[in-house]
Amino acid sequence: MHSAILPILIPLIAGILLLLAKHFGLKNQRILSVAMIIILIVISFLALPQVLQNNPVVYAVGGWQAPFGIVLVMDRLSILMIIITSLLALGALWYAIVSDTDKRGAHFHVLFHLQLYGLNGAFLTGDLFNLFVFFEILLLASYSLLLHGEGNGRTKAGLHYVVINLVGSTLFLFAVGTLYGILGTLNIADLAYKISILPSSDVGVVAAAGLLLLVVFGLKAAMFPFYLWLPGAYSKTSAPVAALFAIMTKVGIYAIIRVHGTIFSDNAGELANYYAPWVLNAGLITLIMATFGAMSAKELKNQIAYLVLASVSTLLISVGIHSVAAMSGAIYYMIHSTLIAGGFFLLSDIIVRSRGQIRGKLIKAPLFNNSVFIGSLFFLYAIAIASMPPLSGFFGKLMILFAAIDHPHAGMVLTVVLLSGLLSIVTLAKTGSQIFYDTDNSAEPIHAKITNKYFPPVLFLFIFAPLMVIFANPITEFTQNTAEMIFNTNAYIEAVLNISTETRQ
Amino acid sequence: MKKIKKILPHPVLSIALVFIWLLLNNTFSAGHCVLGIILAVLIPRFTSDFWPEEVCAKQPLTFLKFSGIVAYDILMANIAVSRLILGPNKNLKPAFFNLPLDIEHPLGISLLASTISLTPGTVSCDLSEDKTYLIVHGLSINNADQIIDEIKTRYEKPLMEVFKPC
Amino acid sequence: MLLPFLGAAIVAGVAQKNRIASAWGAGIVTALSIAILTNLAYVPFEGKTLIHSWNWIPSIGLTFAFRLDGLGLLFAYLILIIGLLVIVYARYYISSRDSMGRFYSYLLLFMGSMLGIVLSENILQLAVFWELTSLSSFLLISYWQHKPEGRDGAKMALTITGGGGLAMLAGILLLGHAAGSYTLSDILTAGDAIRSHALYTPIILLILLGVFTKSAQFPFHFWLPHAMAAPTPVSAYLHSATMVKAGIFLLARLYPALSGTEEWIVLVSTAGMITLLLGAFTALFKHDLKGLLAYSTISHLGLITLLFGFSTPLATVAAIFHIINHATFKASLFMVAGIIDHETGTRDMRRLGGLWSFMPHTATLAMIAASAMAGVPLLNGFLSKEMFFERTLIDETLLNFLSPIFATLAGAFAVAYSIRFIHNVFFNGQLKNLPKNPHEPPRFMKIPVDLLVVACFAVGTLPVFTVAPVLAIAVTGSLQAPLPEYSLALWHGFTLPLLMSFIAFFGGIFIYRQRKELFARYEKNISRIDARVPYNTILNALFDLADFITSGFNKESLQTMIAWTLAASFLAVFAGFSYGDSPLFGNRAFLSMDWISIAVASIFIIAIIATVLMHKSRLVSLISLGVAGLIVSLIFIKFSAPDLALTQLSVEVVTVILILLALYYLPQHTPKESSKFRIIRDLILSIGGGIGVFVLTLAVLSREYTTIGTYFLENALTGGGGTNVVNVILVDFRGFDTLGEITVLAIAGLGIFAMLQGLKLYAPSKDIHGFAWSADIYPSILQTLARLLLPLMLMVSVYIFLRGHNLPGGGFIAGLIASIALVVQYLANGIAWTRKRIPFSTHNLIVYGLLIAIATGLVSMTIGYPFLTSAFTHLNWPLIGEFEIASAIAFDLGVFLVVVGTTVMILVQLGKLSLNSHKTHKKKSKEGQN
Amino acid sequence: MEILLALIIAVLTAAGIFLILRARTYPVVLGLTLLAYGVNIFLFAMGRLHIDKAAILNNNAEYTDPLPQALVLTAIVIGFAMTAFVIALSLKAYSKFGNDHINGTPVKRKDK
Amino acid sequence: MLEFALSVAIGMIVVALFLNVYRLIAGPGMPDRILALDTLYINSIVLLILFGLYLGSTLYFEAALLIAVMGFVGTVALSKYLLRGDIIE
Amino acid sequence: MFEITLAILVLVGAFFTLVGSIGIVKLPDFFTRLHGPTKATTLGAGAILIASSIFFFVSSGELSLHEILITFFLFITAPISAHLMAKSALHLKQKENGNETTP
Ligand code: NA
Ligand code: NA
Repeated sequence: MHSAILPILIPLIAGILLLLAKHFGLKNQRILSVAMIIILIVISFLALPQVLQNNPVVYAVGGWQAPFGIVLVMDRLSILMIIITSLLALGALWYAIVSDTDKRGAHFHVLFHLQLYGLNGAFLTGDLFNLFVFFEILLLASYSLLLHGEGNGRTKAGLHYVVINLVGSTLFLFAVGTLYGILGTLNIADLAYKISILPSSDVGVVAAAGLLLLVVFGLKAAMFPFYLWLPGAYSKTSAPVAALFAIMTKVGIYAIIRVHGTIFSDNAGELANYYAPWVLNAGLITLIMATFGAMSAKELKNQIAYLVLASVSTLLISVGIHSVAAMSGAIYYMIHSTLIAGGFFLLSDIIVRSRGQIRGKLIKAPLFNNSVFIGSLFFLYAIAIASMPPLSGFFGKLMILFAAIDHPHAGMVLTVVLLSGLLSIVTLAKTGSQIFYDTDNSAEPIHAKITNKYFPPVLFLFIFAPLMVIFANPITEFTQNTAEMIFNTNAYIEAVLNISTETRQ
Repeated sequence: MKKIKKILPHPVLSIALVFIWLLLNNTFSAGHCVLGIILAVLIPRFTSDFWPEEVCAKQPLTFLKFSGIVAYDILMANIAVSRLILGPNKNLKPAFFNLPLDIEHPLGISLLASTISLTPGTVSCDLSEDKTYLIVHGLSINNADQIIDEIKTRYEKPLMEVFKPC
Repeated sequence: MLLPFLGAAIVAGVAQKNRIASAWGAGIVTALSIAILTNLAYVPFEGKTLIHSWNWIPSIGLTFAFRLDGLGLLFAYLILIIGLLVIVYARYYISSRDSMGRFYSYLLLFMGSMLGIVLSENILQLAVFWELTSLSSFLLISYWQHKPEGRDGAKMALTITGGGGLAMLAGILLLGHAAGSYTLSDILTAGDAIRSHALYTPIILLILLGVFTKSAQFPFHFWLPHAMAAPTPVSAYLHSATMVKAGIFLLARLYPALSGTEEWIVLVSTAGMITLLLGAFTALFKHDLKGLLAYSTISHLGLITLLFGFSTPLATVAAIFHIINHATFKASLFMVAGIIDHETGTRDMRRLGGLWSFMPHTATLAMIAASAMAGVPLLNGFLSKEMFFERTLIDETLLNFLSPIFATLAGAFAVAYSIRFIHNVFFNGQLKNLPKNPHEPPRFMKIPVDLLVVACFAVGTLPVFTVAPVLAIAVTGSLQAPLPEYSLALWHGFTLPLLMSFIAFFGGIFIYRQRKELFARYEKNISRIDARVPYNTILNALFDLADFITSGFNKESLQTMIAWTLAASFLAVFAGFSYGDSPLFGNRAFLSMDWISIAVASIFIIAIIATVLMHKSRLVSLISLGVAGLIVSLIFIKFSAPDLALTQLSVEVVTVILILLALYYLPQHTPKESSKFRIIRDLILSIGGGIGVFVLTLAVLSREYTTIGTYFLENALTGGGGTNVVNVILVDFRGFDTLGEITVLAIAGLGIFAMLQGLKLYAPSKDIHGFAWSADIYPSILQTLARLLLPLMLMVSVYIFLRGHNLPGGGFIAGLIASIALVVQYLANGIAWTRKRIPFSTHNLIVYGLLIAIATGLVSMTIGYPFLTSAFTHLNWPLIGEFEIASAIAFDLGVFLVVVGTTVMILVQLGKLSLNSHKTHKKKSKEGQN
Repeated sequence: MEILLALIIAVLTAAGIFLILRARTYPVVLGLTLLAYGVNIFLFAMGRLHIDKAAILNNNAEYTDPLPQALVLTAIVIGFAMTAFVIALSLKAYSKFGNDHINGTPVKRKDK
Repeated sequence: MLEFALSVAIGMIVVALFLNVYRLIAGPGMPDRILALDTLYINSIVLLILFGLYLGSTLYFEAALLIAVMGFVGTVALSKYLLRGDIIE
Repeated sequence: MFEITLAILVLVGAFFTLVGSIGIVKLPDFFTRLHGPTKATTLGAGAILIASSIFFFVSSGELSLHEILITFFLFITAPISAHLMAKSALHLKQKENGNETTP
């Protein structure tokens, strides 16, 4: 009965318990922290059958029915996002523990769980203002996590990230306010309904608010020209945080799918899908810029950050193509790119630690321990993130490209996506050979203390890439159905607005 | 006695708080009286650490009389100051002077300083480090000594009577 | 087919323990695959096609499907058999310094990918394996990681073939789209539909891009010679039978679907012809044995491509026949080159010579294989070359009469470089300062070559008994049509093709004799032309462009980020208004303006402008910000929002205190550093933003709306038990927001705590003017008042808290008032003194506040209601009278505690900084003092 | 009156934007505060302007729309948390960079 | 009658507000500005009370009280800043 | 009668309040400016608050005592803020005069 709120409450309670457990010792905190994530994963998977059977599950917080109270809407998409998030979180947390990152500042575990609270809330809420609140939660937690530990670069990146996001929050409020001022409601389903009967005299204002909202979500999703915060933030923070951040941009994408997809659906009259071309074009430009960014990167983590950006832009493009097939591909690709990006950041941390003073700089460095194994991992991650076969990214991209063929801009999409893929692989080949092949054999080899316990989280996050290929059939069936559901906004609206009132005392 | 001290560290304060509670709620209803009393007991207990030294207000009547004088002086002061403000600036004779203190109780000093600020043409500006004199600024000072005398007899004396060391 | 992949993993595992085991493992896996294949081979021979298919990604028509027909069988055999030979050969070739396990697992990976290509029934799946070959070949080519040329060659191969592969992927996507299916069986029968489809031209262009890059056709041929940096077994494998043949395979595979059009003929045959000539010509001039072989390979690939370009069934026969032959003789020649390299330490023909006396066995093998390559009768090369010549004669394409001439010329060069290979290495001259003393290699290194050479000979002499059946089914597989009539006889009589062979043979000898002069001319004129130069130029230019664009756009400057974001927002609003043709403003009546409001508004605007204009003098702008904050709350009061006003007031003061705390450490003035351009840009952005917001505000306010707000007014009392509707919304209707909001506060507190931990700042001991601070740390009069103020303000706080549900107030405002009461204590008495007297830790306050707030929600869950469902009741106590108890009050208490905890925690955390800092006065900044 | 309020919001926004585009942390903090004022008033105004119609239930016939007020309250609190965070962060940055430039590196002015 | 008096009074307070803002901007010293801000707070209380009288509404009281409290705290903090720089130490 | 009393109280209050603000503009230096707000404005505010108290008592028949509290609060805090401002001004002034001893 409460399955829709549990993914929000569990991390919140986890955060508070961890705050209580401040004096219980690091070991106990770690156990509690991991246990809570595992509970979250289990709970999310347990909710899955319910969602599959009864889609979407609507939960009226406080018993106040939509559109008046805040409702949570758990559908295929949101539960999927939660599952991805919690799996990613497990990998990131695992690495944070084995690498002792959690020791390097106060409240790591608390902030980590509160970040999940914000993320899961953002995925589940059916209310636009509540989405704002959860955005703020996840952002503030991410600000703190971003700054966790030391480093000048980190502070600068953090400052930029914080301020630009505060600007984003301001824009969010302007947009929400405008929508409320015209439509008089905050519930996403209700907004969609109100827009479907919008008098034509109000179209312009609503369109303006919608595009402003797109700027906000675009900022989160690191869409051009708002992505400038991303390379710094992702590359300068600690590895587990960067890994967890792999989901942050997806929140922006999710919000576009959820909010714009619902309220500016086919039913929106003059404004039906009007946002899609903007997303598509911005996505294409972002992809170009991301590819160039990765090519010009002089540092490993920076390069990976740009590659993450490239995967985000691929998602934007597929959202912009705006078809069931493209959406299905996008969802598949989202699972892939999130987990792989997360794992890649962890791996890059191992590489950076292994290379001693040289760290992530893409220059000649002495040989280091275990370089063959690390190199193999790098190769696997590289082909995963560059969306080469036989790993899941390729198939996600394939689905997107397949969907793109019917789009008027198919040529453009195919050209940009494929060229970017090629340049990514060229760049990664260059990087890989710089790090693992072109070693300075005259210098004393580096013996960094990378023990075997560093690798399981990296492998854990990687394993999904082949698994998703092997189980592509059921997974794509799921994504296909999810995509169909996303485009069937009427079902969503009916489910949300017709909730029974029996829960009220 | 000690028990009372523990329950009501500052009885006067508690009474004042009950009164303030009723003022805040704009009512003298029974319910609020009870609530007010509860708060008036709880809050001073909670904050007693912040006010460690005892306050022995000995002569409530003297204090009332003092208050009356001050109220009257405030009114007069305002008329005088208004005239000075609105009049030409050349009528002003601003100056600082030091007011030696005999009173030692901190609350007394504060009250004296406040009184000086609220009454004719003077503002207390600083308390010397050893708390032996106040630096006072006057708006129109012809004879500092005369003003000092007036302050000492009119305000400091009654205050010293009220705030004696316990 | 999956066996090699599995094998790769096993081999990688085994290799950790035993080098030899990995070779055995790879060999056994391959042999096993051959056995399985042979077991299934009856199907194609019966003229049938074996198809196995599983669903994979049905939504895009991707099935996991395999197809075994003649063509596939032929290629599979080539891949596996030559693979097995290479495995045996490599066992002795790979030195003990290199990891054998790695080598074999890469090799098996590659083998599997190749098999995947040739056995795919689904073209998307084919593309998957196609890219896999690019990737695994990258690993193989760069196997010797320490060699820069290996790395570069591998990268180049990957770039070209991978890129081509991606183009081909696009082509395949379009092809399936045009054919309506991604299944080969469907596509191969839909040739007419495809050829007449509007997308045919892009399809063929993209697919040929894949083919040409993979098969090293001009102008993409240049990667192949550089890939020779790979270990020789790799070259033997990749460049004889497999990698490069993948492109050819695709031509054969898609022949029924794509061929026959003018585009096909022009593109394929032109590329083939140029490649044929260029390869043959260049091969002669390469001093590196493997370089020679590489260009020879290019040339032969051109030949095969040209044959496919002819687009006739008989040409296809010739092409597929030559595929087989080339695979055998080229693999053996590469192995020979490897043996020579292995034994002498060099592959430079200028340093080699006279090896006959050292390794006659190897030399014999080389001579036979090279003869096959040159097209000497009785060897397999001769047969297919004859067929080729024959085809060129009846060529009806554009090249027409030129093709036999070019073909003969290429043949002559082939003869010449074959002679050079033999003569230069085994006979002519002496060895020159070689690193090693050459002798015959281990027996098992020669056995693969033996076998291949025997095959050359067998096919060359007895084609009908050896290759004919396989060739027949392969051709059928490719054509998807009945076999054309052809003859594999050795002797067709004195025909024109034979004459061409004759001319080529003697022409070749002639050319070789003229080599000295030719070499000189080549060195002088042509050798400088290196396709790598434009390749590198383009690639470097791309990387430079990337650098230029990235560093141009991403200056890591916050201002730039903000400027872009704001400009985009402005554009968004502007573009939004242009949708539909709705009017900018509605016609809702406005409230009338009164002069007091105008006056207060103008004061407000003055204060704001002052804040901006005087922002360089920081304290001054802070003070004018204070005015702005005050007037904001006056606005709230004026327009019926008392709760907002109270909140705004309290937040304002706390903010000012926070800023003051920070300002102590920061410079007191902002330096002038914006350029004129910056200022103008910023002014445009600000004024633009202002106008945008102005329009947006009025656009909304001039319109009527219906709102869900009325619901709250109607239900606040009955459903939420309070008359202050705003507060009921906060703690009940939208309590979930509030829970989030206090969590934000808590996170801010914790985050700031974590951030400032151990932070050291220079605490200025003097003020702006360079004078010492006042010595009176805690002004006594303030201390006295603060004592009075604390109970008073707490009283006010309780008052505001309790009335919140019904009148303006509530937990948040009450919390702020209580915090400010405590902050006054800190201001008056300092941290140490105050800290001692506060009986709780801020940390716990936050925890318990959150717990209380959540608990009220959880309680409702335990009794079967949704989270945060509220309940309230009216109690009637004697003396006190009736009063209300609502669960929402408990929630509000949680809010109160979190607010107090967080606010005090933040302020104290900032205040405490000076404790760290006073101790460590020394270091810090040039700018710090200012 | 609406025009006056729109003007106020516009001025706040413009001033806020100008300040957040400055190169030092301190004006950026001020700018964010002004922007927050602006957007809070904006959000509040979306419930339209009403005088003497506070949403305190008594026997009045008309009340203002209470929802935007509740939203603004939440926004104010969140804004406060964010401001506090930025202030602390600006101190951290100052300590790390040794100056208060927003990008960590003060640029020398060329034109003077 | 009362209404007229209130209008006049409000007018006077508005003039007072302008005067405060003048001093706040003109300075010259920081104490002048703090004084101006402090006075502005108190004048706002007066304005608010007058407005409440004008509308006959009691809802302005808490705001007035809070302005008084916050104005005081703000002034104390700013003054202490001038004195010590470090306001919480 | 009641109205007239109120009107006078309101006007007197406003007058004093205004005088305080005139003072801070007109008077020559900080210390003289300080006198206006400390006394006149405080008193003016007090007068108006009392007017309000009377008004609501008379118009609604219920006691309105909030205003007394504010007045009380203003009267205790105004001199303290004045003291602190003066103290800081004095502190700054001494420095400007090169740390000479007090007046
Ligand atoms: Na030679
Ligand atoms: Na401090």
